[in-house]
Amino acid sequence: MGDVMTTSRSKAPKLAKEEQLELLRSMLVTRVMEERALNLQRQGRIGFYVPCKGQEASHVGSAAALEDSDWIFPAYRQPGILVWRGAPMQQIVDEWYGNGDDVCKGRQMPVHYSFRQCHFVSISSPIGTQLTQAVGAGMAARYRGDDTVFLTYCGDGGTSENDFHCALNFAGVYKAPVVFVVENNQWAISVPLEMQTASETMAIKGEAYGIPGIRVDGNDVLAVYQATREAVERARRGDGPTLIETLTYRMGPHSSSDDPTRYRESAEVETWAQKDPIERFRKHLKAKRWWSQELEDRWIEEARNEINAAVKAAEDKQPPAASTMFEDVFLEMTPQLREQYEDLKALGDTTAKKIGDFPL
Amino acid sequence: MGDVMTTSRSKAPKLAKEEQLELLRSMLVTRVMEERALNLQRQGRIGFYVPCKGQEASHVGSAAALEDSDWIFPAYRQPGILVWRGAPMQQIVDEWYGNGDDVCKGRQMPVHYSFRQCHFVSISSPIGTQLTQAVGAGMAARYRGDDTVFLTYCGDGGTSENDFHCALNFAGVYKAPVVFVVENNQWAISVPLEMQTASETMAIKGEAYGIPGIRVDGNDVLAVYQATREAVERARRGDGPTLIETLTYRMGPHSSSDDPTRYRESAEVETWAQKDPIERFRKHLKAKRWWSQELEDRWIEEARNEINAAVKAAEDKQPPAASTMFEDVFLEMTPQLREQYEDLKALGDTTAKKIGDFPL
Amino acid sequence: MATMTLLEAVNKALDYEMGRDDRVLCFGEDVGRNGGVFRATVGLQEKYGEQRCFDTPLSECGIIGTAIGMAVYGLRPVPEIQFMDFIYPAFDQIVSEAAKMRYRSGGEYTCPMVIRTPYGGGIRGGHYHSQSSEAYFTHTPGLKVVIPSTPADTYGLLVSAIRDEDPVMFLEPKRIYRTKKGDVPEGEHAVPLGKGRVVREGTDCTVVAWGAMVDICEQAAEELARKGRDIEIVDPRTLVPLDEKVILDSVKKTGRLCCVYEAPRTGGFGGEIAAIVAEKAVEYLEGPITRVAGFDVPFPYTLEGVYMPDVRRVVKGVERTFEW
Amino acid sequence: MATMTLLEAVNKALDYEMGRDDRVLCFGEDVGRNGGVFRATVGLQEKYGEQRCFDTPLSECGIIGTAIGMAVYGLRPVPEIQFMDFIYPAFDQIVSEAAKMRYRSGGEYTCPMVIRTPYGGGIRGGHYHSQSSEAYFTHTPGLKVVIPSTPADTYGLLVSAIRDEDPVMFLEPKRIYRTKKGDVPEGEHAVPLGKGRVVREGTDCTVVAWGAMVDICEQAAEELARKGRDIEIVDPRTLVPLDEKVILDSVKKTGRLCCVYEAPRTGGFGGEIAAIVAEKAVEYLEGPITRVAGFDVPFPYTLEGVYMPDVRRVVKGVERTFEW
Ligand SMILES: Cc1ncc(C[n+]2csc(CCOP(=O)(O)OP(=O)(O)O)c2C)c(N)n1
Ligand SMILES: Cc1ncc(C[n+]2csc(CCOP(=O)(O)OP(=O)(O)O)c2C)c(N)n1
Ligand SMILES: [Mg+2]
Ligand SMILES: [Mg+2]
Repeated sequence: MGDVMTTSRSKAPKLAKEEQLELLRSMLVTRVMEERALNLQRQGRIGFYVPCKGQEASHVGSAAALEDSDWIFPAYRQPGILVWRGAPMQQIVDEWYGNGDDVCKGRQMPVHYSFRQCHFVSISSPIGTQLTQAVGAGMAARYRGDDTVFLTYCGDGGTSENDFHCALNFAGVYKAPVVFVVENNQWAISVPLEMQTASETMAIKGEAYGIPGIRVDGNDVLAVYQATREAVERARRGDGPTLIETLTYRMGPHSSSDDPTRYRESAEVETWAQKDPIERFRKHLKAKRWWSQELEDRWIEEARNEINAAVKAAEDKQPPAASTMFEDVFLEMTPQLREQYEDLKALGDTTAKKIGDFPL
Repeated sequence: MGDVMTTSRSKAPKLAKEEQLELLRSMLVTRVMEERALNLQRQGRIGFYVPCKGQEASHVGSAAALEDSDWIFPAYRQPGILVWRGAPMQQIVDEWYGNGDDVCKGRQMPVHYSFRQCHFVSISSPIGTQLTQAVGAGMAARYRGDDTVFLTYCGDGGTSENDFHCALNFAGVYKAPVVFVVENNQWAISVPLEMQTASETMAIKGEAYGIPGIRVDGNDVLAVYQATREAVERARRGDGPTLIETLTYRMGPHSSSDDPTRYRESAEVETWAQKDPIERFRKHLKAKRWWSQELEDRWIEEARNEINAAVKAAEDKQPPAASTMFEDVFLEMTPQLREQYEDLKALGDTTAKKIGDFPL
Repeated sequence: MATMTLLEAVNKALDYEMGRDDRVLCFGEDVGRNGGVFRATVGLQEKYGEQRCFDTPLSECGIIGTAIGMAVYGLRPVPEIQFMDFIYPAFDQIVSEAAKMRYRSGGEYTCPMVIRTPYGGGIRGGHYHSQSSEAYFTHTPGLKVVIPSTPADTYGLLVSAIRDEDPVMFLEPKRIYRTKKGDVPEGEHAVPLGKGRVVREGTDCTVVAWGAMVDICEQAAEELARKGRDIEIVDPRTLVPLDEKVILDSVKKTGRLCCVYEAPRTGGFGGEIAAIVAEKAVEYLEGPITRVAGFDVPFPYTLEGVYMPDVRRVVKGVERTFEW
Repeated sequence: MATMTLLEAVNKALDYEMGRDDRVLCFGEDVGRNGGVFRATVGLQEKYGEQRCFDTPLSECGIIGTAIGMAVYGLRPVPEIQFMDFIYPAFDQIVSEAAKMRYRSGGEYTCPMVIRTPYGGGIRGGHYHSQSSEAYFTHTPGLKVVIPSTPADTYGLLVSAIRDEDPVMFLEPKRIYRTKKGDVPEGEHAVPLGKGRVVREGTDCTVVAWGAMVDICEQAAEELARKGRDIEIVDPRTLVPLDEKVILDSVKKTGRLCCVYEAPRTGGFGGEIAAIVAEKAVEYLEGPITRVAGFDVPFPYTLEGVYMPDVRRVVKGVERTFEW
């Protein structure tokens, strides 16, 4: 239980060159997206963003172990999964802006994506709720006879929530085809790991539910891939759930509203900077002679252009119409909602006005 | 972790003759109380009762390991603790009847006791909530510099609730002076242990929180005493919480409203009947030549008389006055409550009327 | 037509829907082997197997959280919460997740499920086996709230709730589970959500009540009739979406309104009905809008009979609508 | 007297009470080292140490459950819930335990604690950083519910809440945390719970509002004054126990009532106030009781400005009280 899986220790995964390069590309594009988004946020052009710098390997590597037909119940810090699964950049950016073309119709804060075409389930803010839902979906799939596997995420802080407990307990009892990934990035906003739990590791928590727990170097994309791959196969075989702890670090602030210098030492950040997952994977690909500067430059160039074009388009779009505020509460508007919508229209102009700004 | 503490395996506890006899007496009186109460319930003279037959050693033995100044946050199936701590029989019986002399003023169902003079905290129905409260009380005592220890109980089913998770997690993080006793009686109403969790044991759940977990034969009162004693000393020393799983069995129905023949085999019940904790402890005391039939008969005789007298008195008492319904919501009645009380009085007669009957 | 209790109607409706739609699953604490502590699911595990009717660990959060996942995946879960008083550990999953899934995902993911739970007093259950907390849910956009008062409505409303595309709280008045008997159409019988029912026609005062309070109000109406007061009783049946029209039409006719509910008076749904009428039909009022409700105290044990609205209090509440 | 923001008033009141009573503890997620995500507890850990102001694991159930245990043992915990939207995992501990502890134990055990939490919209927080769920708690006997609208009231009400012998929900209007400035008496300054405040005197229509809505209503009153309508604004300050008298006296004077609140319209506390007036002062009404509230939808992000009651909607709501 104590030891941590790394590529060296884990059976080297049988990933073809193309797939390994695609892993790197997804991590790079995720970082390019993040730089641009934080920039837009500072300029007040979007309201909020949640960076994942340093954690790209942890979620891209684990999601890569799935088949396209498998589902993901994410938290809010796994944007690389959308890149890996090929979500259209325009839809991602429209969500940041919450404009009329946003899949979620501008109803949620930035980064609370929903992408059905990627089997990527709607993100909510309350910590941990997705874990239990993933277990229910897994139970449903088994009932249906589908061999779908469900991958769900939470952070180290998330392990303290009610849902972590009932999700793992139900998963164990019903042998649900679920893989739980705890991205242990050492911090829950300003609360350090040692204030979060007294358990030796996050992986060991699986024992409380009869679920195997595995610790993996979360900055080693191939190790994460390998560990998740084995868990996914076990789940698909009907052998039940696995808990995977990815050891990683949140390099940036908790969100665009957070200032980590208030609560953590820069020395700690610098140590982890040495373990940057992209750096590390690039080294590995160089050694294999699969990587070239030109290739990487082209990827980044393409990504920048794609994002810039998406941003430009997103900013020209209209906000959602007032009518969308009353739709999708239920399949059909109730008489009360229709009446409230009529009252609103009677006031005349109903275009979006900006009120405050988000502090966190 | 796998092995179970029994008297043989555990260092034989240094309990004097008088204390050991008092343990037996408490268990016997608890059972006498139960027989009478179930009888009264069948006759419709009290509304409800929760038997603990078979589990007397588990809770009497653990509570006996405390100092009188230590606190208990109980569940609803540990009446023997009140006997051990010398709660007045009349107050116990008045609670069954919910009459005007009931400490709780007839506000809660039978067996939801509150006995401040015994440091026995008010029982509520929602499973598990007491666990987290015990941790908070423990944190408060440490802040105060008191060396009080807090003993709290739940059942095997209770380990699945939200509060079990946050209680143990907080206890581990803050090293709270709390001893958690999970009375594993194999059933949660009709739900068997294997449907409750996939974990090997209940004790192993402690590892998820960095808390030592111990399994003890819950029908061996001295083993339970010894295990708890060590945990209590550790807590008092400031070395933090312990999780104790007592392996026992619910010999009777879940409550006076339950019919276990619907969901479990009588064979199982008979096997456990062989392990009756009172039988077993009596044998031990016999071997020590401390026990005599006369002594036991006298205890039972005294208990019967005391209970009969208490029942007779309780049945002659008035129900609580209507005014008590509006008191203790807050320290002082709000204007709204005063007005509602006035409206009620304006109707004239406001003595208690019986409406329905409790199904569970 | 068959005569059955309200409890049997729950069981029959579950049986009927499980029979016609294999996406329907029932589960919860003691729901499988034991058939539910109130016996609402008795026989379903034998008939449909452990895959479709089963027991769960003791965790409301787990029961509702997994049900949401099943609904998102495409099933029609019908979880049971053993007593409404024990629904709170699942409150976050209900209000933050089930209620908002369709909205926040722009309709990409939906949550068609029915949360069944016995509610209300009258069984000597004290604090934690008696609560009527419908108002927590009627104030939560994205949830429908249904409360039947007869066996026929129980069957027809539960069938509609299970077929609904959105999450429905189905609250069963346990006090009349076994005492309330009535005819129920066999097989296909659906009562649409959002349509109230005039239980009794009258001209002098409108009484709005649901669940176990409807019977109390009918008895009160009899007594008031003897006193020369002709009472109209309206049972909304679904609190969300509410049939405002049946209530407003009645008040416009009678000019008076008394709302009766078991929950604590302050913040109870009867107050919402009073507010709707005070906004939309105030000019028709010929007296104060009165409320007969539980008191603002935790639900008591011995004094249950004093706490709960009874005929005497309803009569008084109606008479007060005639006093300026 | 010192001029400060509403947020600073929270901090000052905590500091003052911690200084005078060592039973007072503050804790919650990011409350210690970081001083709270809104900075409400900044400086308190440095001043009073990690024993009295500290961080907790990410569990609202744990935060409130342990706070109850502390209160039962004799302390005066003041836990913070980071956003009111995240209070639901603790809902069971609040409604089943804190609210009922005194009652169910016949007064043997009590639960003096203050649950502080920022609530309300206006900060572009979307579904889960904007909710106003006060109505869930006003409907729960055993809880007091306090909502300040000025720095002075914030300080004085928080001081009283901490000294109260029963559990108090202290809801802080985060929208005006930093924008609302005002004079606050230094040191000892307590505003009693249960006393409302007439914010502005007027003769034509009564507007009842709390929290961040009070400012909106004052602006609306200015605009209505220009239209020749003289508005009286009442801020109850504590919703439980409610100062009915200040509201009824005002309505009896003006003959009209408009209730303004951010929460979803259906089941919001403004409906309770309408119901109280419709029962106790209906004969004084010269028009319908109107409500200006959030819509019955989850709190939106982009359309927040359209969702929230604004001056224009309040003006309209008041004008409708003049239309039969
Ligand atoms: C139930 C709930 N409580 C509090 C919050 C506020 N909050 C948002 S993120 C966060 C910290 C999460 O830490 P962790 O689980 O480690 O994930 P990370 O952000 O580090 O990826 C908190 C407290 C929330 N969103 N939901
Ligand atoms: C939150 C909650 N959910 C459900 C119930 C109903 N209930 C009462 S006791 C019980 C079973 C408890 O089993 P266990 O924890 O093993 O304790 P035991 O009764 O066996 O001593 C249930 C489901 C409850 N009281 N509280
Ligand atoms: Mg983290
Ligand atoms: Mg048990």
